[in-house]
Amino acid sequence: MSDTPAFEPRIVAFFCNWCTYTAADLAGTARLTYAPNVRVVRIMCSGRLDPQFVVTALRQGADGVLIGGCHPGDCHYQEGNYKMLRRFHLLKRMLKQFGIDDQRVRLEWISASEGDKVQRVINEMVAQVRDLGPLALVGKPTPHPDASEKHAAA
Amino acid sequence: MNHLYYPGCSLKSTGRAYEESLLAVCATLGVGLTELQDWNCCGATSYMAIDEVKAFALAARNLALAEEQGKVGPGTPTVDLVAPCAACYLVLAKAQHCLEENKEVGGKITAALAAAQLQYTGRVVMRHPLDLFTNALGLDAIKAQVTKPLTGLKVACYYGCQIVRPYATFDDQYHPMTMDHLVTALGGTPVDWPLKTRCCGGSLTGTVQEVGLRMSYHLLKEARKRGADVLLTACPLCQFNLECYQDPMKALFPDHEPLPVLYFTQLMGLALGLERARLGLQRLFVPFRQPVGV
Amino acid sequence: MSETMQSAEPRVGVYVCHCGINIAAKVDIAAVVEFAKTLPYVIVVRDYKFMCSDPGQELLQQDIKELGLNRIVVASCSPLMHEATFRHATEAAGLNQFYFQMANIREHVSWVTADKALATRKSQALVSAAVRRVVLNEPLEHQKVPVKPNVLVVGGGIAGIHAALTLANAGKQVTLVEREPTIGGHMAKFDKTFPTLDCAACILTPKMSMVRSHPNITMLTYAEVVGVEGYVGNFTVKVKKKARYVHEELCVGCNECVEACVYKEGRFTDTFNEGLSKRKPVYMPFPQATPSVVLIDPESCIELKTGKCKKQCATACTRNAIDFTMTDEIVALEVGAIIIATGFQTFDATRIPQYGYGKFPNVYTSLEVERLVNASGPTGGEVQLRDGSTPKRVGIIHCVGSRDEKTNRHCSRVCCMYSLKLAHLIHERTDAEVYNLYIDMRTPGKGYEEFYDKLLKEGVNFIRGRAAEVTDWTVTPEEEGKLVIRAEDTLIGVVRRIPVDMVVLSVGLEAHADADEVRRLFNISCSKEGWFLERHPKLAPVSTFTDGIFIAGACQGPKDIPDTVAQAGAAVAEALALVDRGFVELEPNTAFITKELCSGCHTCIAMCPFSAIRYNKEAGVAEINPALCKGCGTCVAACPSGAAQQHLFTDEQIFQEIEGVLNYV
Amino acid sequence: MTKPKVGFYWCASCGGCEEAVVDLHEAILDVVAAVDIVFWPCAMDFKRTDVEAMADGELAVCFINGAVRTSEQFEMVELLRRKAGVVIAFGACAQSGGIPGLANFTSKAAILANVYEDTRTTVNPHKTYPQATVQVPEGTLTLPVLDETVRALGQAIPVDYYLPGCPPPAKLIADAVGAILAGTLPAPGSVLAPNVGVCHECTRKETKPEKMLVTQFKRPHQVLIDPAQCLLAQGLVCLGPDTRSGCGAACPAGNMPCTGCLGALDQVRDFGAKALSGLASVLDAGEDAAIDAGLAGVPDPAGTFYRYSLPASELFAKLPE
Repeated sequence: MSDTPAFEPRIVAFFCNWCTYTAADLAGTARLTYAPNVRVVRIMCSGRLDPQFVVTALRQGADGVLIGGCHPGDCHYQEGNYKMLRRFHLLKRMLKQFGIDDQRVRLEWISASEGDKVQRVINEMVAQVRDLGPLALVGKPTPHPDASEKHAAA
Repeated sequence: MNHLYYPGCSLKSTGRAYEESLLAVCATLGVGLTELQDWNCCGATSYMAIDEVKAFALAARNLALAEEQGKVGPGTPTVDLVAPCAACYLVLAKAQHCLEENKEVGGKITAALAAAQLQYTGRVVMRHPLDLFTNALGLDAIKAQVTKPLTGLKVACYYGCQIVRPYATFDDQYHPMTMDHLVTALGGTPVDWPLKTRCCGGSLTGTVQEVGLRMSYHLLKEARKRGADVLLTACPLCQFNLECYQDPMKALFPDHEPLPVLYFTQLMGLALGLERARLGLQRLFVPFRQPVGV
Repeated sequence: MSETMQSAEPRVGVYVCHCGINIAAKVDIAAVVEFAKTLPYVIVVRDYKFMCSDPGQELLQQDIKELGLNRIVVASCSPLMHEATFRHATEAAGLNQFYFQMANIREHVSWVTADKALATRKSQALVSAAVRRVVLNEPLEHQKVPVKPNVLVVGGGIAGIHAALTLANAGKQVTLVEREPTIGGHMAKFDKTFPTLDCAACILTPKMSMVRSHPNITMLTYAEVVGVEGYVGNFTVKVKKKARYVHEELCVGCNECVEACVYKEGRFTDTFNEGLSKRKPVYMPFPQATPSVVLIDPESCIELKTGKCKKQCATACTRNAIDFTMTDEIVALEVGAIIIATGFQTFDATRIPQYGYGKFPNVYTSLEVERLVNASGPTGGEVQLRDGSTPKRVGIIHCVGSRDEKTNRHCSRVCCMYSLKLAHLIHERTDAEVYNLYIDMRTPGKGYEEFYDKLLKEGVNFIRGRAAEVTDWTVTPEEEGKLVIRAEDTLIGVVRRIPVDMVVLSVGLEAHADADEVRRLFNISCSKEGWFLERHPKLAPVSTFTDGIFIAGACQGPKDIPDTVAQAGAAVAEALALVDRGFVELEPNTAFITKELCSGCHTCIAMCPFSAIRYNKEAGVAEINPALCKGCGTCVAACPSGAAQQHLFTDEQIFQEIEGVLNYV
Repeated sequence: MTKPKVGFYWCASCGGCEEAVVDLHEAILDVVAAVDIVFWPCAMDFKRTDVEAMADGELAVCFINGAVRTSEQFEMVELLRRKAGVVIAFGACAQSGGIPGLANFTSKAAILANVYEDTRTTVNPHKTYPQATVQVPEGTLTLPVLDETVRALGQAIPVDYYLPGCPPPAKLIADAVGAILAGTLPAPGSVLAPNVGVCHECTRKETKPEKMLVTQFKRPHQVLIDPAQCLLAQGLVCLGPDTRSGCGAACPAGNMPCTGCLGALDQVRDFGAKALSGLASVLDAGEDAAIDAGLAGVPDPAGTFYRYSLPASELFAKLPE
C-alpha cells in the first residue's frame, strides 16, 4: 500500500443463492483472502437480476457490477441463468452506448464448489476496475450556473 | 507462419548441424524463422550457477528484444520465439516464469531492462521446434511433404531432461511422445524405450568424465538393445555427449557398439528428401548410413 | 408491503456477533456497533461473543419484548448457516420471523479479508444494507406442502443396500435403482475386507438377498434414473429399465440358457471380473448376483445383432423367460425423498503411462487383484500371473491416481488399507516377497494401525517413496525378465531398483465419469472432482443443496465400508425425518402479481419453468399459483411493469440493499 | 367569482404539446370558460414582464412543456415556479427529457460544431458562433446560453404533477383540467395517467399467445405487420408492456409499435432498464450467438429504451468525448 490514498473501486455483486453465493461462503470457509471491494447482494437466482439493479448500483456509486450465477445447465430453477443471459447481452450493448467500459459489468458462472473462482474473479475484476478508475457518469445533472442551488437536481 | 528464432550459442558452434537442418526443414515446410537481431547469451549453465539474477536478466533482454521486434506489447496478441537448444528453451521459459511469479527478482530485472531502454510485458510464447512442428504446423502437414519415408527405420527418441521439465507445456513430463509421433509421421518406427528423459550425463562429461560416460553409455546400450538404428535428440548438449564420446566410451565399456545420434531435424530433412549436406550430416562423428526412402 | 411500515414505525435492533474470534479478530466490532447506531430506525445495537448461542438469542428476544423491537438484524455468519436459527429466535419472541435480516460478515468478510480496517468498513456496508432492507420486510408464513411417503434409493452398492433395508425396516416403501444388472457394487467384488479380514461375500450377500425378498423394497436393476421433476416431498422420477431380454419374474437363475448358448466358451470381456475372464452373450454377472437373473448383452448376442441364431438359449429355458423382442421400459415413481448412493469408479491406470499398465501384462490394478485373490474369482483365488505362474516378488504401488497434482489431488482414503490387505493376502497365498511403496501410511481407523503393525511383523517390505516408474529397462542379470520399480526410498535416501514379477497399482477412487450428468439430473452440486457436494461439510454431511435429496457413500467422497454404511444410515435418518413429518415448510419467497398493476402483457408466463403462472382471461391479468412457485424471481425481473414482485426479494428491498452496501460511510 | 388563472409555457419542445391543447377541440371552450389563460406565448401575445408583474402564486396552475437547456428556459421556469401554485410538467420532454434529451448522448461542443461548422450546407469560414453577449452601438445584445446537458423540468424546478405523453393524449389533459377545477388532484408528485401498462387498453391484447416468446426481433420496416395480432408477439419492439396507458393504445391501433412516450409506471425506477429486461426476457434463445442474432433487431438499445427519458434515467451519462 502506498501512502497516497489510491482509488479503491466499489463493486456490487449479485450472486445467486445456490451456486455463487454458496461458492463465496466456501471461499470464506477455505479462508481464501480476496479484495474487500466487492459487496454481495444475494438473490435466489441470477434470473432475478433486473437490469434496473445494475443501473441503480452504478448510479449509486458503484464502479462496477459483478453478476454470479450457476453454470449453464446447472440452474437450480432450470434456466433462470439463461433468461438473465439474454438481458445481459442487451444490457452490455446498451451500457457501451453510455460509454461504460465493458470490464465494469461482468458476468461469471461460478458453481457452489468454485470458491477459488470467486477469489480469482473478484481479485481480477477489482484490479481491472481499479485501473479503469472511478466511474464518472459525466452527465449527472449539475446545477445550472444561472439556476439557484436549491432547485438543482431534485 | 512466421516466428522469431533464437539460435543461442550452440547452434552457431558445436550444434551447427542442428541449425542447418532446422533452417532447411523449416524452409521446406514453409515455416518462416526470423533470427532475433542482436540476441545475447540465454544465461544458461555456468551463468545460471553463479548468479541467477544476472542470468535471468540476460534471458529477459532476449525476451524484450523479441517483443520489440515482434511488435507486441500489452493488449496485443503474443509472438512466438523458437528456441531449438533445450537449455536456451528452458532458461528463457524459466525467466518468464520468474518474472511473473517472483516480484523481487522480477523488479530487479525490469529495472535492468529499463536501464537499457527495454521492457518486457509478458507477450512472448516460448516454443521448442518439436512443439512448433507438432502443434503449430501439425503432423498431417509434415506427412504430406514426406518424399522419402523412413520405412523400416527404428528410432529411439530421446527428449533429454530440459524440454519437458519442469514446464511440461507441450508434452507429458514423464512420458513425452511428440518426437515419437513425429517419427511415425515421417514413416519411421519409434522403438519403445524407457529412457526418454533420463539424464545424458550433461556437464559431467566435461568434468567427471567417467560418470558422464557411464550415463551416456546406458542410454545408448538400451537403445541398441531395443533395436534402434539411430537415436534422435533435441538438444545440442545431449547430441554432443552421446555422439562425440563414443570412442572413450568404448574404451571404458568394451561391449559398447557405436550408434548414430542425430538431431531430429536431420532425420526430418532426410524424410523430406533434402540433400545430406544441407542437413549437416557430414559433421557426424558416428556416420549415419542407413538408407532412407527405399 | 407499505402497510406494515405504516402500521408501526420500524424499530430495528442490530446484533453484531464476534463468533469467538472468527469475526472479532478481523473486524473492529466496536466500530461496527457505533456505525450501526447511526442508521435510521435503529433503536439498539449490541454485540455478543456467540449470537447463535442460547444467551445470544435471548439477547435479541429480550429486546423484542422490552424495547418493542419489530425488526431484527444479526451480523454474523452466512444466512445459509444460521438464518433459520435466528428466524426461530425472532418468532419465539413473538415477532414474525421474516422481520429478520442477516448480514454475512464472517464468510464474506472476516474470513476473506486481509486488512482489518477494510474488513470493518465492509462489515459496516453489509450492516447498513441489512438495516435498510429489514425496514421493508413483511410478515410472512411458511407454506406447508404434504410429503409423499415413498423413498427412492439410487445405487445398489453397500450404501444403497443398507439405506434401502433400513428404510424398508422402518416401514417405508422403497425403490432401489441400480444401473448394473445386479446389486452389490464394488463390495461384491472383494474377497476380504480390512482390517478384520472377514469375507466380503459372507457379510454382503445376506443383505443382498434381504433386499430382494423384503416386501417393502422394489428393486429395479439394469435401470437408470432418466428424469427428476418436482421438489422436496414431491418428486416425480422417471426410471429407464433397460431391456434384459429375459423376463425377470420368469427366470429362476438356473443358467441352463448359458450352458446352451451357441458359444461354447466365453468370448466377451467379463466386466465383473475386471476383464480377467470371458463370458458368453447370455450370462449371469456372478453366482450370487441379485436378482439371480441372467441377461443378454445385445452387443454380442448373434440373435440380437443379426437375427440369425439358432437361439438355443431360448429353447433351453423351460420357463420361456427369454424374449428377444423386449425393449427398454420407462417406470414413473412418486417419492418424497431421494437418497443418492452412486458410488465411485477406480482410477484409469493408463493415465500414468510410466507405471506401464496396459503395456506390461504383469502390471495389475488393485481391483483386478481383488478378483484374483477372490475364491469365486477367475482363478479360484490363486494369485497367478498372466502366464499362470506364481509371482515370487510383488510390488504394490500406493497412491496411483491419488495425491497427485497431475491426476487427482485428493487422498482416496482406502488405498493404504486395501494395499495392506492385498499384501497380506498375496503373501499368505503365494509366500511371495511383497513390497509396498507408499508416500505416507494412512491408517486412521479402528484397528487399522494394528493391522499395519501386523503386516510389518509378517515381513512385508515397506518403502517410503513415491514410485517413479515401472520399467523393463534392466541393468543387472537378476533384473532380467522382471519388471523393475524405480523409487526413491526416502527413509534411507537412495534411489532403489526393485525387480518384481508382479506390480499392483493401488488405484484411487474417483467420481464417476458421468457424475456431472447425474448431478444435473438431480439438480445437486458437485465439487470440481465430481464428488457430490454436501450441504455443509460438518453439520449437514448427507444433505444437499436441494431439499429432499440426500447423499450417501463414496459418491460424496472416497470412504471405506464402515464409513459408507454409517453415512447411509445418516441419510436414511434424514429421509425419515422428512417423510415422517408428513409435510415440508417451503420458504415463502414466492412471486406475486398485484393485479391492479398488471396489464396482461404475458411476459412473465414463459419465464416460469414450473408453470406456476397462468393468464386469467376474465380479469385480463396474469396470476401466480404460490404452491407451484419455487421463488426464483425470474418473472419478477422480466415483468415490464413491476406488477410482479417477490416476497423477501421485492425490487425495493433489493434497491435498498444496493444503496446500503454503497452508502456505508 | 374570479376564475383561476392558468399559464402555458414551452421550453425545448417541438410544439406538439401546444397542438395537444388545441386537440381538446370543443372541450377547450369549457376550459376557457372555466379559467383565465393569462400566459400562453405560443397562442397569445404575452411578455415576460407581464409574468414578472404577477404576484407570487398568482397563477393557479402553470403547464410547462419541453425540456430545459438554455439559460432563458431556466430563468422562465424559475419565474413561473414562483408565480404558480401548481406546476404541471406537460408532456414527455418536461416529464423525463423527451426526444431533446437524447442530445445528452453527445456534448454541447459537438452539437455547436455540427450546426455551425460541419453540416454540408453550412458555410462559416470565420467559424462564427453565437455569443452570449455582443456589443452593438445601441448597447449590449444577449442570447440565451446553452447548458451542457438537457434536463427534465423536474431536474430544474420542483414539479407538482406530470402529464405524460408525446404529446399528452387529449383525454388525459381533459381529465387533469377536470381534476384541477374540481379540486380532486391526487397527492403531489403523481403522474396524471393510469398506473397500468398500454397492453391493458390495447385492442390486440386478446391475440397474445399464452407464452410470449420471440426468436427474432424485427424492425417495423422489415416486416409486413399483421394489423390484428399482438405486435410484440410478431417480434416487433413494442414497449406497450412497459409504458403507462392513457393513450388508448393509439400507436398499436395505428399498426405501429408503442415507443414508450407515456413513460414508466410508478413502481419502476428506470424505464429503459426495465423495458430492456422485459424485451430481452421474451427472447427465446439459449446460446450467445442465438441471443445476439435474436437481438439484432434492437440495433440501438439506448435510443430505443431511453427515447423519451434519457435525462431522467439512472445512468444519465454522455458518451466520452
